[in-house]
Amino acid sequence: MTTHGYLAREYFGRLLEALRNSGYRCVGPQVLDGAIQYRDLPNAQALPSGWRDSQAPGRYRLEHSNNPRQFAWANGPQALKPFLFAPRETLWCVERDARGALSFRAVLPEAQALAVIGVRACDLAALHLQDAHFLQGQFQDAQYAARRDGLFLVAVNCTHPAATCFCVSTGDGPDVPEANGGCDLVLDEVDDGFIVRSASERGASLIAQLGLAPVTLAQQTVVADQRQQAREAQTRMLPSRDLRPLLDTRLEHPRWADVAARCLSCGNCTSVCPTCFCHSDHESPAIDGSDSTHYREWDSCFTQGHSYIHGITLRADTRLRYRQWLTHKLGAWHDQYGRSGCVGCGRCISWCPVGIDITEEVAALAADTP
Amino acid sequence: MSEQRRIDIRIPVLARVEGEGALDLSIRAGQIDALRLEIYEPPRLYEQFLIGRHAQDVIDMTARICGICPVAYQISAVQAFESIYGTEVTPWAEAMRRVFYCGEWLQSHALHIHLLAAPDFFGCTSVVELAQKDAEAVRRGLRLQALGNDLIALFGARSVHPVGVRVGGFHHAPSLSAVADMRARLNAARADAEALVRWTAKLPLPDDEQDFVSVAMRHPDEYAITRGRLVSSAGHDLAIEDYERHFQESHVPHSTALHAHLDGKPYLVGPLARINLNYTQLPAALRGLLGGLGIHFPSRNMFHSIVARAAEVWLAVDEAARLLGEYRVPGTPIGTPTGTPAVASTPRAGIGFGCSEAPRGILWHRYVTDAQGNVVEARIVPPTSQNQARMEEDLRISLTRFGLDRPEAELRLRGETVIRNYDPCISCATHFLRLRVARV
Amino acid sequence: MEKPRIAVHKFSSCDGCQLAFLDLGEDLLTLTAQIDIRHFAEAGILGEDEAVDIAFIEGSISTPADEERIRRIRERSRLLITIGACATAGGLQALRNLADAKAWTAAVYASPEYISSLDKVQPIRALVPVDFELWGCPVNSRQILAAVGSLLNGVVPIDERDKVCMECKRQLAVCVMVSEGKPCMGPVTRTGCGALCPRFGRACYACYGPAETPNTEALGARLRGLGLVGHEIAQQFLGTTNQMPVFLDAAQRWEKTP
Amino acid sequence: MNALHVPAPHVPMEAEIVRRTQESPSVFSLGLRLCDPAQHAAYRFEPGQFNMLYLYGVGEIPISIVSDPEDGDELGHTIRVVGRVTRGFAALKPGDRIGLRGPFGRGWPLLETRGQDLVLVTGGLGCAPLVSVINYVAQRRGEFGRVALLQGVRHMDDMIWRERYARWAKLPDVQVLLAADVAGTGWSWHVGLVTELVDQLAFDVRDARVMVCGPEPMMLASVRKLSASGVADEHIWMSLERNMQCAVGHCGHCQFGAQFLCKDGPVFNYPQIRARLGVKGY
Ligand SMILES: Cc1cc2nc3c(=O)[nH]c(=O)nc-3n(C[C@H](O)[C@H](O)[C@H](O)COP(=O)(O)OP(=O)(O)OC[C@H]3O[C@@H](n4cnc5c(N)ncnc54)[C@H](O)[C@@H]3O)c2cc1C
Ligand code: SF4
Ligand code: SF4
Ligand code: SF4
Repeated sequence: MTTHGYLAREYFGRLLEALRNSGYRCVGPQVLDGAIQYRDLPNAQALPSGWRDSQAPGRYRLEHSNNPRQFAWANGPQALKPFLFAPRETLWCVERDARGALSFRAVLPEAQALAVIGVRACDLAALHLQDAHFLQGQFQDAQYAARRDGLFLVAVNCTHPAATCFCVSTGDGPDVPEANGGCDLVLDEVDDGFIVRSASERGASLIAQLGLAPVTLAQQTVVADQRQQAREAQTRMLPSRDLRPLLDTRLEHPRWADVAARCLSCGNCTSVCPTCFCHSDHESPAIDGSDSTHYREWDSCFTQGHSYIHGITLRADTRLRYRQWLTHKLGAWHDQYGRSGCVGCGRCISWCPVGIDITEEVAALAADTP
Repeated sequence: MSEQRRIDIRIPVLARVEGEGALDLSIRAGQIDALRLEIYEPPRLYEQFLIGRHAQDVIDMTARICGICPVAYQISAVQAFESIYGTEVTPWAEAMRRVFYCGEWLQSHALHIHLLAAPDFFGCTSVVELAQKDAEAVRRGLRLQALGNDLIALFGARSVHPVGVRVGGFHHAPSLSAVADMRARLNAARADAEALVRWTAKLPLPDDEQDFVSVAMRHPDEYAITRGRLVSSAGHDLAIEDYERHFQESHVPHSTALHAHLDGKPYLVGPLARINLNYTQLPAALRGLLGGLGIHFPSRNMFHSIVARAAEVWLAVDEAARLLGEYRVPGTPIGTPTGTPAVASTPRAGIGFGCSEAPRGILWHRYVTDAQGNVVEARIVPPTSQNQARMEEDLRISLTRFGLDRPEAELRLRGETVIRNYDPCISCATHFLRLRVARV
Repeated sequence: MEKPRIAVHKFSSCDGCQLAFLDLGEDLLTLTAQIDIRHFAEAGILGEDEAVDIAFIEGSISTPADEERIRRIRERSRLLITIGACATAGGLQALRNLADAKAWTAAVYASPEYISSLDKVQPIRALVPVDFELWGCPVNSRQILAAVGSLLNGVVPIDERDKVCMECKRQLAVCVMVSEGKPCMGPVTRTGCGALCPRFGRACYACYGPAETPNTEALGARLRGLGLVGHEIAQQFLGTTNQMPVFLDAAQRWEKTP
Repeated sequence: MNALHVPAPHVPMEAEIVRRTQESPSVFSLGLRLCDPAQHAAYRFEPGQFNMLYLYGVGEIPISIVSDPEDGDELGHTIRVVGRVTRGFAALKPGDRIGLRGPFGRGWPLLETRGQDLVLVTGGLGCAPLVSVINYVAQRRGEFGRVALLQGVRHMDDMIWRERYARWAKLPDVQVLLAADVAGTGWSWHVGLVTELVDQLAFDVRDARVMVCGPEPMMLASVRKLSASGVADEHIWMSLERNMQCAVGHCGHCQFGAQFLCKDGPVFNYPQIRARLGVKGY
């Protein structure tokens, strides 16, 4: 069975076709409303050919060139999270009869085989963290599980990290690990096509349908070089993978107040973060009193409601909210899931409307003792 | 009844009208001795606080003058700014504004017919009662109203104070799939629209012919909604810029709204005036439908307003379906960022006018801007203040004809029915008190 | 169970919030089966002085007669709920509070003695106790149904006070401030609308009023970075809820900044 | 611990209110029975665990189970009216139906503490989660050593279950000590803080096992006092309260440092939470 080969760019459609023939709905990156977004992919032409992203704290812009590459960008505001952990979804419904008896009914998303094209290494790392959270504890999240089951992942190694990326320092990118990547196919893009490698059995059987050409030595060199360049291109970093010891001694650091003065407490960072999982439950009763829908939606540790308990808000001000976020993300995650909750994608930096930079905040906290 | 009967009728809160108004009527010796349509909605002085604001603020703020016809305010306002800035919108945007506006006609007319006017003709006080007598008609009305709301939301994200309009076009172009869904609903609604026209034609409407001057916009290519010249049944044919030369507003003491006159006389704006003046531009199918029902326009029966409104519902459904028939998303080949469906413009100093046919009649705006394009002076003339003098005139005539010796309750109801027939929007009416600074 | 008696009252406003009831479509008929409407002038039901369980108030107070009427309504209502920016914050028309209202009125009317108008446009809360406030300009049918749904189930409605940004992201809208540099008010504005403006590619203009913990200083600084001058930033805060102290203060601060 | 099966982790089961008791003007108890008899029979819990109780059309809230785990008749919950949902529950009557998910969380260490002296310290309605322990111990008096019940309230009028305390005080080797910050006539107990009661204990606390429940400042003060009296940190357990939406460890609201209250708690061994306890904002 072929597990490795070259797919010329003009044949990329074959991959989509093979996936569709295997029953997958294909989703891939496209340019929409000024950003790279994952939507249903009608054909390979819809991929963001020639598009680059320029990212900086609080800033994201797309630029176009004649470069034929379709994956020469880093990332957009979201990747996998909304496909698995939906921003808003019904969990159960309850009907009430005339006598007041209640009957509860679980509501599950329709299970469907979804293939996502163009997933990044950081997205995969984040997916593993969300898996650990939603699937591997005492309780499985039924909604997440239903969507996760059919997922087919086509990863593409990053060649052009954004200025906000720091996955090298978190150990999550810019390319998918050779072993245990947690996806089905891994692509390296070269000027005229892709080097395709299968990373799972499903991937291998799919590859067999593509009629791949052998990979040349020259191509291998190009791939190795561009991987190396992508690593070296990153300028941001976190000082260490496990920041627990540092953060534990910084709980009263003045920097928290400093960042709170700049922070809007708007929740953009947690919403775009591929690992953040907080959500809240709500109820929507039908007006005739016959039934009610219980749903959940993304919440954030930056909202007042997040820490509200009858009459007290434990984290009433932004200083405490930002500290909760950072000490959880970079600290408590280690205890909860055996690693940091940050995969270095840099989204919270770019999509923060006021450009607060997690790496800069950590550096400032690390710089001196309180 | 004796000639000496003295009746004082006060209807302190007019029900089923938008806004807060009252009617005062006193009859002495068989004659109306005082009749005052009072508008006591407090003034909101919009024209004053628009000063210093930029175009988008004006578009968003003037919408808040009226929750029922915000689209009209936005379109009249945006046109005025586009004329100042010299912005030529694309044919796409021009057509889509017409569709957007059709949504408002649909919504406002359906609301007025079913919730406000029709209960009168069934002896009901409210739509809730009417629903018990003719549930299907009410459901049909609510469906059409909802369709109108959704059509507005397609271009404006919501139906009350929509957020889609900007100088140069729209902020957002609806997706092909959203338009396809809407088109299907519009086509399906044709049956409702036709049934509605038939239903209004059969209502037991009073037969009350009067002499009045109609004023509306007219456009050579279409039944005028968003653009055209001002014409009247008295022979006027004016550019909108010339409005102020012929139309005057005056302040009457019993009302916080202003009364408008055309060359010193009351006049009518709104659906009946429009259909009277532009009947020949209605689609042949609609004319056939109306003719077959024995209703002929131009009509002097003020109560044919409700039929005119239903006919415009039909027209709005038809026009929106037609214009969305060839819909495309402007300037978005696959793989490019969604372009803003608007042309660029540069704010500058100038004076600009905007006028469009709000559901209740012509809504006229004038703005003067400074070099940054911000407002230095604003004037807005809404339809209801234009109809107010006509309403008082109509009340005098029709109540006298109705018989001033009738029992008070009947007079009261007839008076309210006459007022409601105009679909007065009192919220609109009062927000335009012109600031006349006395200079010493 | 006895149907709750409901009244909808209007003060100075555009009528747009009442439309949240009248625009319910078929739900309007369902709703009228669950409640007993005692006063709703626009819907043709008149009973201004009836005692009710819930009074919904639209509009702001700007005349002595209004003031007297709202007090009467309060006395006859078990719960009083304001709907929309006018009733909860004074509305756009409260911008006149920033000008010399007396001079304006005198200048407007040939016979000012006919006009009785208070010096200031005030939200309902300034005059009588309010049990719950629904924000928005206008409030939408979803909010009304959610509030009525809670009340019918015997509990107070939920106060939605998160920022528009939260909903913007749930709707997967692309941030217009980050991707296009548009001056968005979402980070200080209360959710409830469904993040309509960013979904339509434009900046939020704060029509739902201030959210919890709004950092007007940080947002103002950001708007400045996007090229707005102090006066323009001030205007951003002077929208439909201009009288809310956090916005008013911010406007006054930024007005003084060049 | 935590080997207990949770019959309905995600979707509530229908439960009927079989008993309603008004304990004080703002506190009431509900006895619940699952409507499906098989579900009811299979339901098992440990003292200290909680249920998510669902009020139709309104929402869910976490409420401790206060009845005895062996009581097959009904599941007891004592609720203080503080806000939206609790007020809604207060209006319900026997025969009304609600939803119930649970039981969730880790309860009190009743197996580990068997045979030991117990000091149970409660404050305010914080007593609810510990009442199940008191009931449990009272039913199995022989299985534990000496027992001290320390309960503090802000005002003497907040003291509910006075007759229960009186009843418990009559059990062999059980010492009941009550305190009110503010008291008037008719109060024969201590006036002051509940922590001050530690000095009145009839036995040496050094080897006792301590369970504390109540407002966090009160718990912190009690723990400090008991530590100072020689109780090992490992011998102290306490029940915390945080916002809770899902109860299955997913929604993120109940996190306390690295702990999820709903699955790692709400009862914690003191060393587990020592680092963050009392730090504002956690
Ligand atoms: C493990 C655990 C056990 C509990 N046991 C009991 C008990 O036995 N008896 C008792 O009276 N109370 C108990 N509580 C507290 C009880 O859950 C709250 O008093 C209740 O949630 C308040 O809801 P409310 O709607 O009346 O209050 P509001 O102040 O109106 O709260 C609004 C909303 O906040 C949310 N919320 C979520 N978690 C909490 C929380 N922990 N506290 C407050 N609000 C919350 C809810 O969605 C609630 O509807 C317990 C809490 C926890 C975490
Ligand atoms: S914390 Fe920021 S950089 Fe890290 S994974 Fe989340 S969004 Fe990406
Ligand atoms: S567009 Fe506005 S509302 Fe949306 S995330 Fe950006 S700042 Fe917030
Ligand atoms: S202005 Fe803001 S709050 Fe109002 S509709 Fe737009 S996004 Fe929503």
